[in-house]
Amino acid sequence: MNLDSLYEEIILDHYRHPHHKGLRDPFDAEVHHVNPTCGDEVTLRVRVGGSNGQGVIEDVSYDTLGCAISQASVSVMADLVMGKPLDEATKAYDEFLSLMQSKGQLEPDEGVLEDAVAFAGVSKFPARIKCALLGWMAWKDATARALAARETPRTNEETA
Amino acid sequence: MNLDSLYEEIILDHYRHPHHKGLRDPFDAEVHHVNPTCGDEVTLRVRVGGSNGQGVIEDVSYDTLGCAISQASVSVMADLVMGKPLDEATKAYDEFLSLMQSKGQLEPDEGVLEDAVAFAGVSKFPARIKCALLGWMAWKDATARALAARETPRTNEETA
Amino acid sequence: MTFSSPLDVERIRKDFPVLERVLPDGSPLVYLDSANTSQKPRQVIEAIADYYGQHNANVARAMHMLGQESTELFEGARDKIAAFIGAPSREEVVFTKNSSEALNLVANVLAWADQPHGLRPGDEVVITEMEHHSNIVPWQMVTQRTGATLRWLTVDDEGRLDLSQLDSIINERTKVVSLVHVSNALGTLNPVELVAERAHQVGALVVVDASQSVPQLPVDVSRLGADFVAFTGHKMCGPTGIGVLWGRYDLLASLPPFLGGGEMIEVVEMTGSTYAAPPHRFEAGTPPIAQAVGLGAAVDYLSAVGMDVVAAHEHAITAYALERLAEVDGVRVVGPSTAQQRGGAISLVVEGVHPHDVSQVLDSRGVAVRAGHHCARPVCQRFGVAATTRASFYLYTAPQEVDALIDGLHEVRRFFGVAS
Amino acid sequence: MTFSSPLDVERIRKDFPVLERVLPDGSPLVYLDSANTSQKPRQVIEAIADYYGQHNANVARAMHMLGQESTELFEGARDKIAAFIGAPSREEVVFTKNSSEALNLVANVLAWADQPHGLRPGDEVVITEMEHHSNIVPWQMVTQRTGATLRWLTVDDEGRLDLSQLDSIINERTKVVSLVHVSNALGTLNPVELVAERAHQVGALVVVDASQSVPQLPVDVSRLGADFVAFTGHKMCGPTGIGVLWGRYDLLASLPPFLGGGEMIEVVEMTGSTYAAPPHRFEAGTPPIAQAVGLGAAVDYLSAVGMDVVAAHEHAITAYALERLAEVDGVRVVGPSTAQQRGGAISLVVEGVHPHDVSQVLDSRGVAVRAGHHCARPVCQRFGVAATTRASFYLYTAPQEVDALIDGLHEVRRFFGVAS
Ligand SMILES: Cc1ncc(COP(=O)(O)O)c(C=O)c1O
Ligand SMILES: Cc1ncc(COP(=O)(O)O)c(C=O)c1O
Repeated sequence: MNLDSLYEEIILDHYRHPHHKGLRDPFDAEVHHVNPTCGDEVTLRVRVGGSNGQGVIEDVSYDTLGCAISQASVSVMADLVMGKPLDEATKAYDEFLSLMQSKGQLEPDEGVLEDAVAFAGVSKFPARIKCALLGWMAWKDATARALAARETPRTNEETA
Repeated sequence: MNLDSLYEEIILDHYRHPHHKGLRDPFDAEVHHVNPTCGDEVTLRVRVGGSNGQGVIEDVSYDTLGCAISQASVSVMADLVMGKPLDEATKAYDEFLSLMQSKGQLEPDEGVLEDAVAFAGVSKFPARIKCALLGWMAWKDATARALAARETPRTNEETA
Repeated sequence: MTFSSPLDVERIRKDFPVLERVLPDGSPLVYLDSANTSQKPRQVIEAIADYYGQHNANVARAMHMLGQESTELFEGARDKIAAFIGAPSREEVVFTKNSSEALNLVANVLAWADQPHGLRPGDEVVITEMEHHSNIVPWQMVTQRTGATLRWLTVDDEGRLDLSQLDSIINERTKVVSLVHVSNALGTLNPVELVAERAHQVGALVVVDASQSVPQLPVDVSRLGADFVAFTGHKMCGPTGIGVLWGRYDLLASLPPFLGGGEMIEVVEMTGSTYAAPPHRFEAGTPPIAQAVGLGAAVDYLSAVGMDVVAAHEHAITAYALERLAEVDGVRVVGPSTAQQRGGAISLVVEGVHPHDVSQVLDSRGVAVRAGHHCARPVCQRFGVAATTRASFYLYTAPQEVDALIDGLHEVRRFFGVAS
Repeated sequence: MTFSSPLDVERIRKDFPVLERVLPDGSPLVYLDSANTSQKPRQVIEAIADYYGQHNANVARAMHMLGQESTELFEGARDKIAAFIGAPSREEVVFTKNSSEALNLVANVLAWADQPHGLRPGDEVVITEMEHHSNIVPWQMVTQRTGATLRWLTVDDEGRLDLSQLDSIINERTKVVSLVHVSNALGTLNPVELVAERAHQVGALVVVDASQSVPQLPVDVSRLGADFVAFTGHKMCGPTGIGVLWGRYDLLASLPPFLGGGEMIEVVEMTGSTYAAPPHRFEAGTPPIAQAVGLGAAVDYLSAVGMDVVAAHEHAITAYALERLAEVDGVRVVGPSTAQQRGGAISLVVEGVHPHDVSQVLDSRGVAVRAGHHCARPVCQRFGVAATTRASFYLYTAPQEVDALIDGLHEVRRFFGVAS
């Protein structure tokens, strides 16, 4: 298989110079996800702000152990969702998920996905899809937990 | 496969008119053997007489549930071993066992096996060997138990 | 006697190489032992050879070209099987080595499970008297180990479940009801939906042994009322070495694993491990990859014929055989005597001749049937016989083969001198 | 660099159809993932196709022509495998679905066994830090269930067992010692005889995971000092869906069954059952018949080549690969760095590049290796890596394929900009 269709320049850039890496305070939820087949791991924190009607992803920070695809993917994802209203971020997540499941058949929406369109080629490498999704899945999970925590009164030190 | 090489006339005769059938007293040991693949069963009793130096098979009686081969085989076996010294009976057992394992390659010793030579053909039908052996195995087991019981003083009602 | 089937049997038979076998004397093979194991069409044999010869690699773990191909073939087979049985999700299809393992898997994980499903002293497990040993012994073993009690529904003289006891045998102590869909020994098709309804009323789980029904009938797991369904590849034109356990996803996800090892884990540390989600949680070690591919080809084959057509053929040939058997004096069918609510296995007794001897005479004429208790000794005992002779059919069975059976039975009676 | 092997690799390669595969760009497939699963020779593929196409029937239960043929083929395969591993008796060879099931079988029956072998609270089970998950997780599960304690021997920096702890870790509380013969992750060949001697001193049973060694080395179970030996068909030129558990007969005969069902019973009544003698006691349900036939053909194939020749070739190619790897800057071997006391799996780390990315670049050049923790996460952790890239060899591996790996590793470093 053609390597360049997988390792796009943008991906290699994010891999070599990841954005927003390193765990930061404050945060509302932290998750740890593992890819059992290969042992790749991500720890990811999310801070959700905004009014009750519309949440905003205020911060995403993370630590990873993984391949170029998984590292670049989480970096691109953080760029994309940070500062976005929750519904837009979720839309990007959905779009990315569809892209990954498309077996190379979907023309990605650059307006929604920005740099993440570079991952279109990954969908042709079934074994690597999980790598690209690892960070996104962690973000989805962490955000769901953060929102759930907002429903219940904040009492732990995370909010200090 | 040729039916007649399996169902020799002698076998069919013993099957239709089994010898020594029906459980009898007195006996020294009784065993119950089952062929798990097909459900065939035999209950067999042995009475061993003779002096300590040389046992004699005084009686063999049995009840069976089974196919023509297994029924004829136990009938022929009872004919053969009854009244025989233990070592001759055991020799017949060994000879019969070899015959069954011979895949049709052994010329049976009629002097030792008498009517049981008719089972030579069975050895070419692997699925039926167990049928032919069921009664013999039960006899071997029962005799071993009877001999073991002779070593220990007889106290049970069997000897009454 | 007339025979009419929607299936072009002669065309189907050309797909099965073994049906070209002849006896040493030149007479054709008449294979009437399909309930024991089915024959395999060329399409399945070739799919397996093609897998080994062109795509073989381990799955899931390998990210190279062959590894991707084999993973796609293997997981693609799971999709096919999920579709074949109407599974709401592919994740509900667990590959095992055969039906027996599938049933043992359920029995063991229920023994180990937390509440509400775990088996505890005082709990009851209900089976039936017509179960295959593979749906008896595992439950004997786990009830013994857990202190639960094993109970069973009995069988009437026609070989049907005695449902008058349904509400007493299945009661509030019942945790599991496990029953066969189509009996391999009697042919009976059981009213699973009805039994399942009662079981669910009292909160029991329902396990269906569909080893004989999935090969013969269109089976839709989402309508059967079962929580678990077990079946086996080799009886449905597929390879040996593979079985399937279908289970409701939420249930599978709530249960502990069965075997431990590669592929069923999430994170392994020396001090403890966490487990993958279903179905992988229940698939320890290298799975039956080539066998899944072969089973996928088998369901493609059966689907192309149409399972409704297979069932109609099976029904027609069974009805024909039952009618023709009624002609033979001294032959008694053990099990339902008509083709209604019935699968295509017919157990019979030739008065005065032991089943071994019956099958030996038939075999000498090329007619292959099974003699014995068919791994269902209790139901044989129920009918007062140690063994029976069983003829069983499949989509490749031609009516002339039933005729050969009938001729053979006449010869059996002549040979053993029981003909009048 | 010189390479010399007693084996005519080019002739061997002609037997393996998949080795003729080429990439879309026309470059040849370089399959270096044999520790994951081996490729299959034509002889094995054809034996399976011939079984299904000409002899297929269920075994043991059927007394017709096909049933006799298939039973002879199946039990004949058991004879071949018993001879291949030097088993004192064919009854000691139990067919399972893979190595993982074989290991789970032992772990579970020991948990259920009466004394002296049954696992009880306070008992200890000893494994090693370099085990495959399939020899870790089953023991975690049964020690948890029985209240026994799991302990392990650790691994030194060269990837060898630390034997200084042998006498303290294996002590009078130890009931079972289970260890790998040849590690799939490190390649280490363990001194099984020595560990077994200590285990037997304290009365513990010895289980050997020979999944990697039986394919590579002449293994004689009667000399290994083991009580049980597990291995798997698909890694030794055989089919998927079959594994083998060898066990000492007296021991097998004293242990309770694992799975319940058809073929493993003596007499089944609704109220309780008795069980068949080994090996059948441990083989519930329809066994992997075609797979046993295929595995029989595989051991015929390996025996014809000669296992000493296979081992010598494996040694030569491993030595050659280790020497050539030493040429590549920034590549570190995890595990023994020489070919002494070593099997043919080499785990390596390319500094600065994740194993996934290494294997992806290699795959783009047709070189198939495995990246990950190789189902041996604890030993990866021991070496401070989440994963490695592993190249592994077999009798069909040619030295030019090692050269292709080396060229590929240079390209990996160039592509990810870590070459100096
Ligand atoms: C050392 C070792 N043990 C056990 C196994 C498990 O074998 P299987 O996956 O065939 O059960 C493997 C292979 O994956 C192995 O390499
Ligand atoms: C009704 C029924 N249940 C279970 C089984 C067991 O299937 P397997 O032997 O493939 O495990 C069979 C077939 O032997 C069967 O007919």
